[in-house]
Amino acid sequence: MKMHAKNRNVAIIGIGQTSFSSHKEDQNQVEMVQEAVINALADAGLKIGDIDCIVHGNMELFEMQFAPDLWHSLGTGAYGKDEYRITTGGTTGATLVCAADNLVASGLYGTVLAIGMEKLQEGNTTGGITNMADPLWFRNLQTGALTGTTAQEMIDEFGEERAKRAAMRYRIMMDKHAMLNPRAHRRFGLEYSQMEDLMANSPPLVGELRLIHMCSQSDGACAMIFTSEEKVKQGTKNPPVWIRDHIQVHREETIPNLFGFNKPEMTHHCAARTLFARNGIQDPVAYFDVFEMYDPSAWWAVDWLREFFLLTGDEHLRMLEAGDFDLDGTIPINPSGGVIASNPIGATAMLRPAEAALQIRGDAGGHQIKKEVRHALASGFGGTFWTVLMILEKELNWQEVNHD
Amino acid sequence: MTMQEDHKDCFVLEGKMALPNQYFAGRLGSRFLIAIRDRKKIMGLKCNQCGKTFVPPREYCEKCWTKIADNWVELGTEGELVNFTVVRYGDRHLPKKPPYILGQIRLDGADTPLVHIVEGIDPREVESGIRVKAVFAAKTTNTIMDIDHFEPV
Amino acid sequence: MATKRVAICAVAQHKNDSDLWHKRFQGMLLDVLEELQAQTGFTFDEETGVNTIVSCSDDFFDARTISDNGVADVLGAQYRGEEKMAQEGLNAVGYAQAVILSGYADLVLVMGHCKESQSESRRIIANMGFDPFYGRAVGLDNLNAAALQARAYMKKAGLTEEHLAGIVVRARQFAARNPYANAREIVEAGKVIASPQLCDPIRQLHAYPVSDGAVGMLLASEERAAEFTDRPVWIAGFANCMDSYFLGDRDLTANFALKQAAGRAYRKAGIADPRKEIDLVEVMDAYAYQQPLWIEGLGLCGDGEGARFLDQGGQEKYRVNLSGGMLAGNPVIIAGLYRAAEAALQLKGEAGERQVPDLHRAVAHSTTGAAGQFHSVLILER
Amino acid sequence: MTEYFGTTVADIFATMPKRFKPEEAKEVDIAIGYEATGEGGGKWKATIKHGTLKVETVDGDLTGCKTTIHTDAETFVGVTLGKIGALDALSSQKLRVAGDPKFLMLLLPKIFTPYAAPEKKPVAVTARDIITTIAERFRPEKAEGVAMTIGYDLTGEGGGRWTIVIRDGKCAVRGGLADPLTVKMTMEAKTYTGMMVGTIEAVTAFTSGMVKIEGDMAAAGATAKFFRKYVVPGATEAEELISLRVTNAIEQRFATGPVMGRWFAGLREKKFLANRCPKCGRTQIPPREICAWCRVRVHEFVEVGPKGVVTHFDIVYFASPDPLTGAVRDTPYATAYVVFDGSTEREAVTMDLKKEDIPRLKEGARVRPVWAEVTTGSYRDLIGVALDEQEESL
Repeated sequence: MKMHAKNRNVAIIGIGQTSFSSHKEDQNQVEMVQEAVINALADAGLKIGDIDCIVHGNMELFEMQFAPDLWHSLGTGAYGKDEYRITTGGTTGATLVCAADNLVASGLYGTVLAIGMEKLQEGNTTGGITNMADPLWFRNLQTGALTGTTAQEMIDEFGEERAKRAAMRYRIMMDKHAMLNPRAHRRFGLEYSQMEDLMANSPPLVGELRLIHMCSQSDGACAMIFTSEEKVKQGTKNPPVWIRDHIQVHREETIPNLFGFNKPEMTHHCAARTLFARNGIQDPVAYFDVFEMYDPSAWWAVDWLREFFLLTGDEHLRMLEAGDFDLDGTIPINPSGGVIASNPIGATAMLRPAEAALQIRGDAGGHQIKKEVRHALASGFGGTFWTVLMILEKELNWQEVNHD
Repeated sequence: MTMQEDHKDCFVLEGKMALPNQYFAGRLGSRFLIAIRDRKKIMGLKCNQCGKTFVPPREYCEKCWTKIADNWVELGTEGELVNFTVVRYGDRHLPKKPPYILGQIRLDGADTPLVHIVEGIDPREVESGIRVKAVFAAKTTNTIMDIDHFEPV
Repeated sequence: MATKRVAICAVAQHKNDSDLWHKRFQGMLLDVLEELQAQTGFTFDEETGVNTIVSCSDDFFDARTISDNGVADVLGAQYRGEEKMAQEGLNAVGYAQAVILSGYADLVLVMGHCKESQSESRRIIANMGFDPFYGRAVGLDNLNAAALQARAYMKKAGLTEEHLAGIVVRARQFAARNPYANAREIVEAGKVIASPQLCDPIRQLHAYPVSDGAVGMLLASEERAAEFTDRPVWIAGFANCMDSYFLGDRDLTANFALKQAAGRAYRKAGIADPRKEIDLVEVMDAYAYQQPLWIEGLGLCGDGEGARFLDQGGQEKYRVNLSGGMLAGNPVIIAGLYRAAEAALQLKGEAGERQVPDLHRAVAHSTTGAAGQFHSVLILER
Repeated sequence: MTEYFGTTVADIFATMPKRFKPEEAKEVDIAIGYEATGEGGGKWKATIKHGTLKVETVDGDLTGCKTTIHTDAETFVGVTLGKIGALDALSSQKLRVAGDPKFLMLLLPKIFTPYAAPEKKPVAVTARDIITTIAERFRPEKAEGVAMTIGYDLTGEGGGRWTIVIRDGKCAVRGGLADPLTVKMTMEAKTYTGMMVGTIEAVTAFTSGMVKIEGDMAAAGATAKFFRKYVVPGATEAEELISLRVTNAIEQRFATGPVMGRWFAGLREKKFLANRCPKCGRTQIPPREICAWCRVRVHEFVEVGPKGVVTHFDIVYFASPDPLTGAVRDTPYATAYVVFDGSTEREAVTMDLKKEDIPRLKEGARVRPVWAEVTTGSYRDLIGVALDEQEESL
């Protein structure tokens, strides 16, 4: 999939998050959304009147709130403004970033605020996910989106001990990152010394997928503000972070697709291969300084690192084992703690570029990577293995790369 | 698209989409609803910037983008019916059996009319401008229906 | 350098029907997709074909979490980019324009579907669009909210039962010429006035019938449009606008959001005086009273002059809803997308029996939410 | 006992019999062991049998318990009160379940009403304590131009007689009843304290005759606004946060269309009808309108199976309850990904595997369909698949 020259460059100039938690009884949906919007405006040093357009997204059937942007407009600040509501399931948050990028790049809007939210406590998450299945056929067979097939494939490929240790090492690494992020939902204080215990005793869900491996169910919202290069030149409160390119790869629904093992080429690999090729990135591991990956489970995360970085064989396991993905490693993964720590679904995929942008700015606080972050990768995941992948940059220095 | 299709294998599968939910009114909404439930009082929120008093509650005046969450004002439990319709169709989501009057009631002290049900007057005789008062519900639902309906003063 | 203009190259409509019991969404969309491909010969080639699809559907109406997932194959989205406009479909056209202007794509497929007949009641779904404590609890839905607006507006504009009946009678007359319309039977004014009150002052025949349908469009950059059509229709402007959520916060007859949206769209299109520069209008009239109300909002007559607009032949002057409008039946999620499709067909000169001559510029309008909380305006040019 | 979130572990067990719903537990026969470690912890055993409940503390081992729950006391209280997510606690291993964790998630909410922390015991406040704070709670801006004397005759324990004098924007409290009084209110001292701390509704007290008023009735009603609300010293009132539980249900009519309709018609005849892409030859099961890869309409149906091979499988240990019925499948159960004979590579379909066959399930296993007794042309026709013994024995 080719891309033509972007009409104009687009920067992230504001980021606002709520904290993430299993319960927010003291806020209704609007108030939770508004908290993120106000934080983003404060971060950008803007007033609501500076925003030209709002882009909203979440998943209707979790909260069972039809066209929720209409009510949420009280908190998004959409009154009197242009507004779009765009959704793609789990990838929604990342799709909103793509949409905001498109809207600003098009020249139709100057400054756009995107908001992703979910209040999973208000709904039934598993029921909502089961509702994804075809009502004629699969809905009676399916419970949520759990599978142990990836674990089994990794065990088959790398041996039981090594595969299980890899998944648990990733899981504990995520918790260590989450412990540094005060907004994260699940912060357990796990230690690598607990690896054996967790591998044996964490309640099994499906096959070798255990409760400890799975992502959380959270309440929370994330808002981001985007503007054009022309506006950035007039000055921004915080350093701008540039959206260099983004790509979306969807696929048909089948149950094997939902669980990802029906490859010829995994969507993640297709997205990464195409995106890196058209941006002239030969060696993604060397190029990127951080990767915020949508990691719904530790098993999937480990498996997907191979796909996203276009690695082969056990390269990804060797890197994991060598600590390359740690916060002080060569290419840190999810300094925020990732989806395993915090998962307000409609905001989850937006948190990836949001956290990646904070790393580039050097504003991530306790979970800031120590070395300079110039190039960041962020991914979203949803549907039947749908992928969004985007490249964020500290400087506008990729222009010499030939696009078209 | 005039393709003639064979319908012999087509049928309709009866089903249902149903999910349990638990909604939270939030701290502000809870104070508003508890005032109705426990104290039979209807509270509004006033924006000091534009001077308007709003009901139902919201944290911000969206036009001024000013926080009004703590600026409670007690409204009257009476007001003026400023607009109405007569609901004559039946549907599961409706709180009353048709026909009934659904109105917009501007409570004394409020700038924004509240949508609620009006009873105690024949739908053929109702007209805008009449004074109505809140009749509080005997059984609480922790919603705006803790005002059961309004009726002419 | 990215393109400066975006064209609608082709449109395809599925016939609207009150109960497409024999078809599921996939079948409806595939019909639309095949017709678009037949018209234009576009492909999904990675280099030269469609790589981005903007779909439009709704999880509630489809009763499926991620409604676009179930139809990804018939959208052509296999290993391609796809984004779902989870609003009324006219916004999908506006957004698709931005995707092309941004430089990310030079071809975008817009595909919308909705079957109102699948759910037991579209009003129950509308009720779930309100907040749980103040709106849902009191039974608000799109019909009773519209009825509140109708009463206020009829009083302000001097709109009578006869006016409303006239709007419905005319809509059916045009619908009879539109092979894609749902309610195509001619009705007499007397029958409209005698039809039972649903929610005063809205009568049964003032409301659009339950409808199922699907719409597709191919949009292209200025540079590529000629590959797919020799009669492109250009997007001259698009804008939308959000009004306050609570009904009580709004003046239901003031058209705040529509005036804002129309003003911004006109500015983008370089329209100084819409009354002089617009030749055809398709408005989303779910209920008869809305047609003149939205006409006021579009600035084609003054505030409160909707009845006079009707009396003075405004509908014919501005060729309002020659398709029969939403009153002839479109599903709510894509009723505006149908408006855009019909406006585009007229500008292309492909509107069949309902074609009128001498068209240069058309407006397509849509609205979402209770009593028009949100409005969208698309300006198309030949 | 050590309190967590204002509650002790012992409180929770003590209220168990009161919260038990025998009618929901008629079919239940189980002993659940609880071990809460740390301060305020201990061991308990709850035996539920045919609608009866026995709760006891245990000193030694939790033997004879089908399911045991191990946790620290704080987590136990937190999860019970909903302050800590049960899934979070399970994930972090702060809460461990030996046996089937589904009892935590499903059974317990069904047979017990939720634990509610007891109302805080009212702090012992006397009428005198409250009366003496009146002058400092006075709001002169609300009493402009007001001149009145209010007498309180508070009877019973902790009672007494006081007069409040409001004049010239000032307020004073004096012992005894002055004469004349604008209004005199007589009530039990505990009624007065109840009204002031909010446990007795003032309107109720006035209308029910708990308060006797002599003199100016209107003045009695007006006095409240002259004073700020009385706050019990050191009280941190937990504010009630309202929630609304509702099941949102919408009836649906799902159309099969001709393609899925054909599939169901096949099931009625106990046949698997896939459809074959005219371009790539891929067989789709269940069939779809289009081949997503080739983007062409698929017309041709071919019969595949009835036997097939398992390419992957999932053994599920943790079934989520059906959100509406609460019904939960027995675990473990297995979902097999089956490629039917005659299908193209990788065109797997998910099928339930017969429970007894789970121990022998492996990749590459051959399976046969298990049909319902009567097939009607719906998804219910196919119960699942079973290992194919015939081929196993070969």
